[in-house]
Amino acid sequence: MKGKRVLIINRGEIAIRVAKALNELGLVSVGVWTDNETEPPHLEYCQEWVHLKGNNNKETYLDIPKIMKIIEDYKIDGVHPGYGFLSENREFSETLAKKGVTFIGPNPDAVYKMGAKDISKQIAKEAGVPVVPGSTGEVATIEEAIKIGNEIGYPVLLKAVAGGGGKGMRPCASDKEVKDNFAAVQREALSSFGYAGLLVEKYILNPHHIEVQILADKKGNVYHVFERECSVQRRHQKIIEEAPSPFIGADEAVRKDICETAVKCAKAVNYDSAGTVEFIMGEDKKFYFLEMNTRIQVEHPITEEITGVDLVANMIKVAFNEPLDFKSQDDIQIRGHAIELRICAEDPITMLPAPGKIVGFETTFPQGIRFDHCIFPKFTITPDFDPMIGKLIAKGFNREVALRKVRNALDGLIIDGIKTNIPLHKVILNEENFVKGKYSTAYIGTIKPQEKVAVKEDIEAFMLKIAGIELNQMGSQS
Amino acid sequence: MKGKRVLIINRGEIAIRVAKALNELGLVSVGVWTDNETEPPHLEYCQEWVHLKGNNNKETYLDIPKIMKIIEDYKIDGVHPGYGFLSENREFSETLAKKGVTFIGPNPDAVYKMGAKDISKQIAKEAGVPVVPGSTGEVATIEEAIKIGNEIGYPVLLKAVAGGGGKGMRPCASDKEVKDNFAAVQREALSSFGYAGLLVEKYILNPHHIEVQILADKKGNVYHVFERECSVQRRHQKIIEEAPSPFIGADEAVRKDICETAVKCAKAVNYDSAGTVEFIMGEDKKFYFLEMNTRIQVEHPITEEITGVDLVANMIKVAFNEPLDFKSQDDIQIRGHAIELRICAEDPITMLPAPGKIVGFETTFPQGIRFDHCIFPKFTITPDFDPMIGKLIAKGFNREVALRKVRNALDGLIIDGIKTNIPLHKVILNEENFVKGKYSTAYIGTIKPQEKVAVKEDIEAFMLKIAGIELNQMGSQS
Amino acid sequence: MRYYFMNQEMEEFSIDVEVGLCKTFEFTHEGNKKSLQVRKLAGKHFYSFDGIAWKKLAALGVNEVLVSNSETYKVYRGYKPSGLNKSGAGALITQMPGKIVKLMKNVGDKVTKGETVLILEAMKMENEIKSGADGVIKTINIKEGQALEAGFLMVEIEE
Amino acid sequence: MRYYFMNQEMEEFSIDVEVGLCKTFEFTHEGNKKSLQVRKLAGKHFYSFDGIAWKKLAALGVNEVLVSNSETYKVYRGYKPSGLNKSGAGALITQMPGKIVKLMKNVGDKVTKGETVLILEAMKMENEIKSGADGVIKTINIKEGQALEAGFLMVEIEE
Repeated sequence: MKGKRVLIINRGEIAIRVAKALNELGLVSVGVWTDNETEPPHLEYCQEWVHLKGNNNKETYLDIPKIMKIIEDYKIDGVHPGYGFLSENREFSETLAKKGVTFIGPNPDAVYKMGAKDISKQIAKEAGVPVVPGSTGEVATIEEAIKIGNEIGYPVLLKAVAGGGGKGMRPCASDKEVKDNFAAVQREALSSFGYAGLLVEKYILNPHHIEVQILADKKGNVYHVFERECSVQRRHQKIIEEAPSPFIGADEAVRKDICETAVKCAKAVNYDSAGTVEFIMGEDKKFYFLEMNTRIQVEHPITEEITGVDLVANMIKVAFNEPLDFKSQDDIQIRGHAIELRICAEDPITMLPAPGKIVGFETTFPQGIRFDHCIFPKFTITPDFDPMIGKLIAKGFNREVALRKVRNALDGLIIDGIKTNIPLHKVILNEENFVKGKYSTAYIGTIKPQEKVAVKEDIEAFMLKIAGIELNQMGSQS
Repeated sequence: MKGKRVLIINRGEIAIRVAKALNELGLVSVGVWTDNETEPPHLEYCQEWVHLKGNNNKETYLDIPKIMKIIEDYKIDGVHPGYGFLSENREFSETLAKKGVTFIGPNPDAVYKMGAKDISKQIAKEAGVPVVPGSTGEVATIEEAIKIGNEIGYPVLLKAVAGGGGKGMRPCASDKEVKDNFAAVQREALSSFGYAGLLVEKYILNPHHIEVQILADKKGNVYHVFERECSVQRRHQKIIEEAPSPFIGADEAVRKDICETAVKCAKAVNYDSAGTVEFIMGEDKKFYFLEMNTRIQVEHPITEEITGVDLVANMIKVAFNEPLDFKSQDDIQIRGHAIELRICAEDPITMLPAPGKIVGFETTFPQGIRFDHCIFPKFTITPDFDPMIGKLIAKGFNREVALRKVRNALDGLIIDGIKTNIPLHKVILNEENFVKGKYSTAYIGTIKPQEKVAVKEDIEAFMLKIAGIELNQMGSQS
Repeated sequence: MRYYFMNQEMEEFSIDVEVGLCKTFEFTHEGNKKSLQVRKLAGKHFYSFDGIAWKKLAALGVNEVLVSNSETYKVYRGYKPSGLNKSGAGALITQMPGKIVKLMKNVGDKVTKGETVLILEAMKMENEIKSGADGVIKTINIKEGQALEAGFLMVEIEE
Repeated sequence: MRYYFMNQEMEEFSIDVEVGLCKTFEFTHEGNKKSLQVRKLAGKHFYSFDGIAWKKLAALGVNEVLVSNSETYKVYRGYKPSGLNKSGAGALITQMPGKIVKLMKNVGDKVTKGETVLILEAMKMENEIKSGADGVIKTINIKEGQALEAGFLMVEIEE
């Protein structure tokens, strides 16, 4: 494996995470930059830099022929897709396979079967895994979606077949809402994933979003690396994740059941990489298969923190037929508790994206903090990409310690010049229900922590900004 | 405990580590700076800064009346001494006790009993713990030392009663060597610890230095947090530490025995804080009590990494009568492996201190690295203090992974302008015996990795330094 | 030196600052005075209001837009920009750069408060831009597919 | 611009550098040419010899003493300092700042190679400074208790 040249077709913090693992394993990390990214921070960790010409994602991170050309020109042996973009694109993984280039991810068949939500649901059903009622295949027309809505009963969720990460998905409570939203979700699906196909499924109220990390090799060994609780969401996108799940808590029977069910799902598609099986869990702790993400996930660090398993390094190793770090399921144990906050360039009250230019960045963290990010002073967050700019991760001996650490870390995180959701996180981390670990995906909608974000800052805050500007005027020798 | 004002009577990386824990726990961290430290990096993490006037350690970090004055003036509730300086000074902890100021460390009686090596040995013996043969009390004269040398047989070790950290200790193989070294060790003892008293003990050949971390509260609960292997030493000072010990390896019976013996030692002095019981272990895995360090140790991070226990935060909590994070010995388990490299301002071949001014500092680390340090560009390392400027710590799922990570981290650590032992660490990390985990305290002396350090750099290295200087000439806008 | 801060609603206030020796800052705001010290340590800046308690300060790279939780402020150092008027609930202004996906209304159309006027795509999300008041569309300065910077007046509604 | 490097043994070599547009550096050393590119990214500098593979470069704050593993070099930018002579094994020079604890010899004393001439305390360690050659003490420029900078000629021994 050593010396293999691996192209990272991604950007931001995940490109940094992947490059770190490649470098550490003795491979050559090759990063790309596009015309939209004049100072891409992810190249800091890439050993080689290649220009991926183009102005938008379709011309760059989603352009398979252009990427194949780079692979040929730069003698690339393998590709890591990160998350989003081409990470779950069957065509891409098949094209690579044909050229004999290693795709750092599962086999194309697993990408295909799990990537398309209609097929994945069918496979889960056949493997004896409970699924949420809904369309078994793709829904082509508004009429068909309305028909299914009436069959399974409203509310239903309209969602992109190719999607994930909360994009291209909307809940609809009536025939009218399906009609109003269908085209918009199709458009979002097309612009985000390059494919407009949609699914319809039952929208379960107040559920927990709990997912299980899978790590499998090419010899048929499939392991789980325990679960993550991802129920703090806004716009169906996760903003806070925890591992282990406070909802499952000390109920080891449920933990064993959901983790083993996830392994069953992965085995059903001969899964052979890192992946995540997502479930919806009701208040009765019954869970239903939602989908399998056949890629490394944004929130993978909390699993790494509580188990000590380096998911990204192991994902790369198995892709090149190297053995995993462990030999049995029992080698993997949970120790401690981890919490991740997604730091996004967005308004903390409206929770809408707020691109801009970072003018100041400082951190003062306690011990036990991991900050996976791509922030630096003068970094410009453009509207072209996801507003997530960093992940603040705390590991503690238990949940109380992890909470204490992440609160203190948040107080020491200064990002100046743009709006961020840091003030929202501060409210949530001190909110009674969250502190107790009692929350479902309805949390943001019902508790409304955003309403407790202070709008106006103390006049002292403005004085500090003035001092910062004056210092900058004095020059670097000050 | 919240809101208590704690003075940190220390500097460098340990002052940073302590301040981080205080801040996280909601206490007020008060740091000091002396006339010798114009830009002390440890203040970055201190909430309040106090001037401790004076030019040398006797006038500052060792000056009890001056420190007591600050405690009064700044309404200090507690003191954290770090390691070295007044961390194991009975007079200091008793003075604080009299004034009702919390000493973040053990009770004065335990400091006294374990701090003086002659008494500690006697206590260990009485508790049924095997000890290395030697003088039972302080040795006042050269004649007395020679007499004991002949009784227990050469080689013997001359060492400071008040010492630790390898300072004030020398092996002697004959009457003549005792005679030649006695005065010098006394001088070193006096200048480093403020007390010239010496001990004589049997010098065991090729031993392992293995120590056990203790964490105890004020209610009589004493726990061990497993062992550390500290056998890679030069001049009787540790430079690489590992946890768990590769020498004990999978021999759980020995691990249990040494850890429980350490608890026995701690209980014998009613220990009530974080501390370390040091043992010498022979090739037969028999171990002898060496001493107990009644303070937080330089190498505490590797224990934190493999157990998830925040030693510094827990040490502070118990000092203020708060409960520990765990309730039973079984709550503490080893997960993974950690390695620490001490980064010192010293010549990598002669291993002698090399103070100077840092002119460039950059890091490119893989995931899983913790760098506890006080380095910044333009930082001047003065001859007044210990040459250790940082601790590079890697955590991995197993020893192989930790080694891989720390090697890669070392490649990404640039410290320019001074000599450091980084090139020596690079040799050791790739040396066959070390890679296999087969080494004793004789390692540096017999394997001599320092002889494999390349003296001359490639001419390209000089070109890079020129480019660095030219960039600096171009100014900050470049 | 006088600093002017102006938020999105064009509300404005000012703070005076005098920079003294050794990085001492004297502020005056609405007649109240406050002083601040700054020190550089280990390559970073720290500030203190009392000379004892210190906190890290971000040296700001530019003096364009500063943000306070959910409000964005433009900062003007030493001058007050002219031609900035208050704009009310009837002015639909881009809060971030984006692209017009769909325009639902024409000039002269009646709108009610909360009614969607257009859809703006920004950062891969479709955002419904709603009228802030009951009224009639007075001017439309955009067309579908158009890319816009932040602060662009897209639609004016007459209340 | 010519750079001179000089190590502790006063061995010297030089490298010529020409700085071009866009941070391109052209080096000449003993007739061999090599070029280097530098780019700034995310606030850090990176260098490349081929324009494809890039590594982080520390921008150096001063141009005093540079170090290459176990050798210390003084750097002179654009000029060659005069009056620097080679010194041999008989010159005991401080390698680091320190204080004289004990002086064992007087002028005229015979010393053998490896014999301790004085004890120097630096960074809390006592270091025995030994003669690098057989010979006779020619000059002593220090006394006990004296504090010294690095590079100070303490004792000269005539071989």
